[in-house]
Amino acid sequence: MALNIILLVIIAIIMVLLDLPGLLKIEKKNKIKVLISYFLLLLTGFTLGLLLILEREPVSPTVIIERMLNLILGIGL
Amino acid sequence: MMLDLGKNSLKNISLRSASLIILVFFSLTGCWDNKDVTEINLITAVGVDKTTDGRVEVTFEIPRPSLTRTGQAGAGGGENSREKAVSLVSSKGDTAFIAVRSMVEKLAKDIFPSKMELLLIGEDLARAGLQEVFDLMERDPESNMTAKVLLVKGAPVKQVMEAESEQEKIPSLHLVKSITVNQDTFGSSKEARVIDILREVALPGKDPLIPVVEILEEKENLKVKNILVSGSAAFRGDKLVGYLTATETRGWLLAENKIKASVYSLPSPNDETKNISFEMYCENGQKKVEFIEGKPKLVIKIKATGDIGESQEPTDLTQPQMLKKLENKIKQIITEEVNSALNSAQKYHSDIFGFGDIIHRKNPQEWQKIKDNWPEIFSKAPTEITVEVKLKRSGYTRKGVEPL
Amino acid sequence: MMTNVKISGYQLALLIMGFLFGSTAVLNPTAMAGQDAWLAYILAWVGGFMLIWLYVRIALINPSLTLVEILKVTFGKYLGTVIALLYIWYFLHLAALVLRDFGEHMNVTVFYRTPMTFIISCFALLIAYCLRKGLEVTGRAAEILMPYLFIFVIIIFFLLIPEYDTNNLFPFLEKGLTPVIQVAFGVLTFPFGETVTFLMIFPALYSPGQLKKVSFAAFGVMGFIILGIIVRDLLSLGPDLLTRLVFPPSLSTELTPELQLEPLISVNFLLGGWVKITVCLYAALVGIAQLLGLNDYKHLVLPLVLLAVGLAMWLYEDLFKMMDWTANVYPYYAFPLQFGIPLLILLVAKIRKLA
Amino acid sequence: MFSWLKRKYKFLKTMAQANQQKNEQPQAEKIPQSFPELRAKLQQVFAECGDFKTREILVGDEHYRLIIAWMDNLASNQILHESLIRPLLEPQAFCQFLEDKEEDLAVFLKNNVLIAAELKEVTDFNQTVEFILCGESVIYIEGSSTALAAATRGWETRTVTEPETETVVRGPREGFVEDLAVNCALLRRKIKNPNLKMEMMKIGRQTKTTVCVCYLKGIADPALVQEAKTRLQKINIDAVLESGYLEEMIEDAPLSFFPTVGNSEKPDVVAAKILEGRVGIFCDGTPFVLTVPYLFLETLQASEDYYTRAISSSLLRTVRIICFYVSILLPGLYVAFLNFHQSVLPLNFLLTIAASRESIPFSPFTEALFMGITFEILQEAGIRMPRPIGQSVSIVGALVIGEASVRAGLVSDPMVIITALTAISTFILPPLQRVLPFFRFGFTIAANILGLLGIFFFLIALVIHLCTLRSFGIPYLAPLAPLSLSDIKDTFVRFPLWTMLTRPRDLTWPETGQAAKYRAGAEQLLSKMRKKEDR
Repeated sequence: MALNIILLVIIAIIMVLLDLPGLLKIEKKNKIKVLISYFLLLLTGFTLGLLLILEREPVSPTVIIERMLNLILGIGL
Repeated sequence: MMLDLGKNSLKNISLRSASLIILVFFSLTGCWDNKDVTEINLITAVGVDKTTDGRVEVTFEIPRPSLTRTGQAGAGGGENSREKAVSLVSSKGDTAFIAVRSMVEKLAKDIFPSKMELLLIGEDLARAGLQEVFDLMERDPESNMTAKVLLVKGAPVKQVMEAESEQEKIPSLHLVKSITVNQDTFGSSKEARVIDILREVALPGKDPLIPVVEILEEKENLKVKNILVSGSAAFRGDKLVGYLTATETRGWLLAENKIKASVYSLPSPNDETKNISFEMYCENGQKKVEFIEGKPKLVIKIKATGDIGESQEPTDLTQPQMLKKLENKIKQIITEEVNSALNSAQKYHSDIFGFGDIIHRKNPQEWQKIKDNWPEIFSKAPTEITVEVKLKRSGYTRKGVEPL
Repeated sequence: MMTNVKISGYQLALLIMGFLFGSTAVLNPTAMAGQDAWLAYILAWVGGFMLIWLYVRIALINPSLTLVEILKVTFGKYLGTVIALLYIWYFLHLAALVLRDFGEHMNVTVFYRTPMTFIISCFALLIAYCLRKGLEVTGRAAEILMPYLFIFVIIIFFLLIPEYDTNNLFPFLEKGLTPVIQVAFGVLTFPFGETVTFLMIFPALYSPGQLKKVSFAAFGVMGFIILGIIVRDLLSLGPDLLTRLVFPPSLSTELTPELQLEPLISVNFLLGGWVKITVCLYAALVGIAQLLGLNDYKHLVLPLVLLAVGLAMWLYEDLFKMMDWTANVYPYYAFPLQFGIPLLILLVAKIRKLA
Repeated sequence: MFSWLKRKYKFLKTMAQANQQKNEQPQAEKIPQSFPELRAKLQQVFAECGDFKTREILVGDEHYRLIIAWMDNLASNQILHESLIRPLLEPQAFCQFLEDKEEDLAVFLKNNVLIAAELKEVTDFNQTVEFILCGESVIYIEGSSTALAAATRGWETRTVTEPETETVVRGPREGFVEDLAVNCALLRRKIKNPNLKMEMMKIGRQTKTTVCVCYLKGIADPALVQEAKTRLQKINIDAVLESGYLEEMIEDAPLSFFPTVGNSEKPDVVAAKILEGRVGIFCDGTPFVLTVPYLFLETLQASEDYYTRAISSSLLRTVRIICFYVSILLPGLYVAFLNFHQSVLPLNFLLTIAASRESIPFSPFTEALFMGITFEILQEAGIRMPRPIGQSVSIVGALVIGEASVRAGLVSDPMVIITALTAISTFILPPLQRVLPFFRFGFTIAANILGLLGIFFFLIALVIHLCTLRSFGIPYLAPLAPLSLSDIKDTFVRFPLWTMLTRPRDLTWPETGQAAKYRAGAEQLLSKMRKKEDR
């Protein structure tokens, strides 16, 4: 498990290192937007991976979708 | 331009070296499913049997590659030839799966059943039901669905597997090849693959028929020539219910249109002590079910052509009356064979001809009515067998030589 | 940047074909219809033509606009953004679903011990590389790689001819038409309806006049090939085995004489899945970039791919859950997105035209 | 890591700026009219140049003084003697001039006295120096700011022989030589057309190598020619000793494994490429002529394909394509099938392989790597060794690698067969010979991790890489991707010549969609690069 976490962190760091030169070269107008969305996505992915490794993942969206459909359509799924 | 070049190069070099390092890293550590051919036991045949205490016994035939290598009568050949090219390992377990896995206790290398060519089934197991074995075969992605199936009659499976072959280094390959050739040119045995049996077991209106192997003479050093692949075993669902003789098997093959050529002999019309043999081809067999007042009637139509293969007396066999006579006699023999096969099937309540399947496909409404007690209906259904025979050629001669 | 990307009609056709082939040819969604699988499939195929007609109409009414922009135009800024987010989630979900299918298939057939995360990550790495290079390169690579897929399909089809038994097509409609239509509905949503993704890609077509011809031709050709695959599996395995198996083609290819060509199925899955996931993630990326008003999506590739891998692992606990969900829940979940909203867009456009 | 990159970037930027300053042309300089001054100046420029020769002559009843300057061995002594010195010393030569005295002496000499084939009037001293260095003789006239440069070039050149890199069974056997003039003549002899343009330029701050851009006007796309010239003009290096220097400077993707600039040693090949609308770049001092754009499929084409009948050359094409796949995939496939997909192989085959591998202590992967590296070493040794020793290398290779390692049980028989097959396949594709080993190793490693799946992962990545490449704006895999049906006649098979009526659309039809589209892509790329540069 510890190894997996280390691997995940390394992957995230490599990603940032690969992208950063490109990210810093964007024109001023969009820079903040791109940086925020980039790190937001990365953080989501990273947290998800971390939770999966720790086996503490939240309820899967498929289950939520199933429940919602049940609620709306009332089909016996 | 130059500036750009330099910058790109740096980025690319770091990217490339990083990916290279990752690749090398994984090639040294990863490779979870990487197993060399020398680290696996190829399995050519599997025998499954039931022990007296109700457990499953699985036997593997494992060839030793260096001894099976053809065309290498080299330095060590003479010495090695005394060694058997295959080794047999068996193991017992509550289920076939456990028995297979516990085999590892006795083996140095992992098992690899993908290339198994033959599946031998013991009589006791067949009587209890094959479902388990075939389920395992279907589930396991490493199994070979085109392996041939053989039922061992009246002997432990292991004993048959111990038989050595003089023609093939691997005995099971000898058996496999002989089954195929037999079905094509003689017809005393049929070919059944795992996938065929799987389909037939599941079909409601068709029961499997599996070729049978038995030991002819008990010997110390059993050879394949001492065991005989002949006849077949009829099943109901996945359970063994009875045996068909060699001629009955041929009758079944004729009706199923699966035979390419077979040989018949009959006493000569001129001289009862002498025989004439025929080779029959192109049998065109058809099965139909006719409903008469809601009751099914089983109809088999066979068309056959043939050559005169051999005559023990020198009559001119090509005269029209003579031919007619001969054709009639062959017709009788074939009808008799098919009839006895059908009778046995009805006796065992085993629809090996797949008449139920024909009803199911052609007439699904009718099938819904009768499917629950189909075995009963099948066993009591009237039958009709029509055979047409035409002799076409007589080889190089019209008439045998007359010895003085 | 995005508006400048141009692909030729042939490339778009190949992308649609690869997308349709995707995981369909391996999962065989028609299997539940037994001997009537072909009928269910053809019904869905016809329905698929109607769907693609709908999408093409929408694209022709709004040339050079992607789905996200169309939504904003049609439903206004706020509602449009919400629906666009829904679509972006759907594309991402689809990509994750195919990734997971791929991983499961590999785990079941050849790579029993290789961790699924590793297989999926390798695949995702490849797709990230592809996305970084852009859609034009993807189209060109498809021109080189898709022929392999067709060749493999044809090889397997002809090698299996000795195994075909036409009896497996009967009895025709044994259980009536209802189950067939149910299966057909499932097949309509997977794979045909999923081409709604291409509404994000249609504006990239070099000559928009070709759009209708190209997409219909792609549907025709790939539809025919998938029909061939379904008939192949049905004829060689029989209805009973077909309904029982998880990955029917993997077993049917084992029946080829002498060789067991199962790896070719995996490779086909790889090629089709590569196109499908790339297109899905491309659509999601372009959608995000357009919502944020960026002119280049390439910076977001790596984090989104990481997210897709995470999603692939997160969505389902196991194979059983996944199969159950894709069969019973997925059609109802996807259909509104594939048919409802596009129809609404078209209606709104018509009404506006009248007014 | 990032800061390191940034520092490098800054360093390169300043370097580039410095280079730009250095590159500025030296100012024109007048030729001194007084001879002592001139002599001093020449001595200063050519100080310690042992091969620099001058001669002073008094002509026209010893009224006028001339200096003839030339480089020994570059200028032919015979031409110098016959066409310059002898006419100058002819007593009657100056009669007319002495009578009129109206004409300028330089003009008079040029028109009436000297019999050299080419005579140029030069007023710039630096230019005269350049002429001298090129092998021409310069005549300085006292009291005049005009000098005369006479073409007296004449040095030893290799005779035209059959090139060793591209041998043919059928087809012309002549090959280019090191001399630019001879090379241009060889090409001109193939294409007798005034539209064959040859534009000369000098590249290399120190070497001043003559480079010739060669194209057929009317067929070659003007934008392509312009692009080639621009890229050549931008080159700013000290020396161009071989066309490889130019190649590296004008390549689209300098770090890709694949060549995007072609080269050939045969006039007929270059002529054919120029006739298709490509641009040839000749470089003085090397028999290798560059052709751009260079597309992937050209690596599979050979000149002989067009000289033999279509059917047989189509077969050879197919063989070459198979060889391409064999040489990159075979070891990888071997590893994949033996380690992952054993079930694909027939039983007997599997048993045979297993038998031969039974006593081998290494995995197929290790074997493949070991044999691959060994082969590379042997190949390199075979090329670098002097010929007589080369033979012993091959004996050692065959014996040690083939025979002994199998005997010793280090390498299995099938692996030897596979190495041999891959090696032979590599030799069939000379342009890619140095490239293929990388991919062979790559595929082997990928196969060892994920079997066939790994191979296809790698293959897709490779195809994507190939698709990103462009050579002078034209996609590297054209006409396959993007597909151009009219050009596909000359790819996997060669159609008969009478079916190939159109020139390659990618290269020559700028008005039709395809090429225009590519150019749009290329321009976009360029403008992006420029923007980056500006910043």
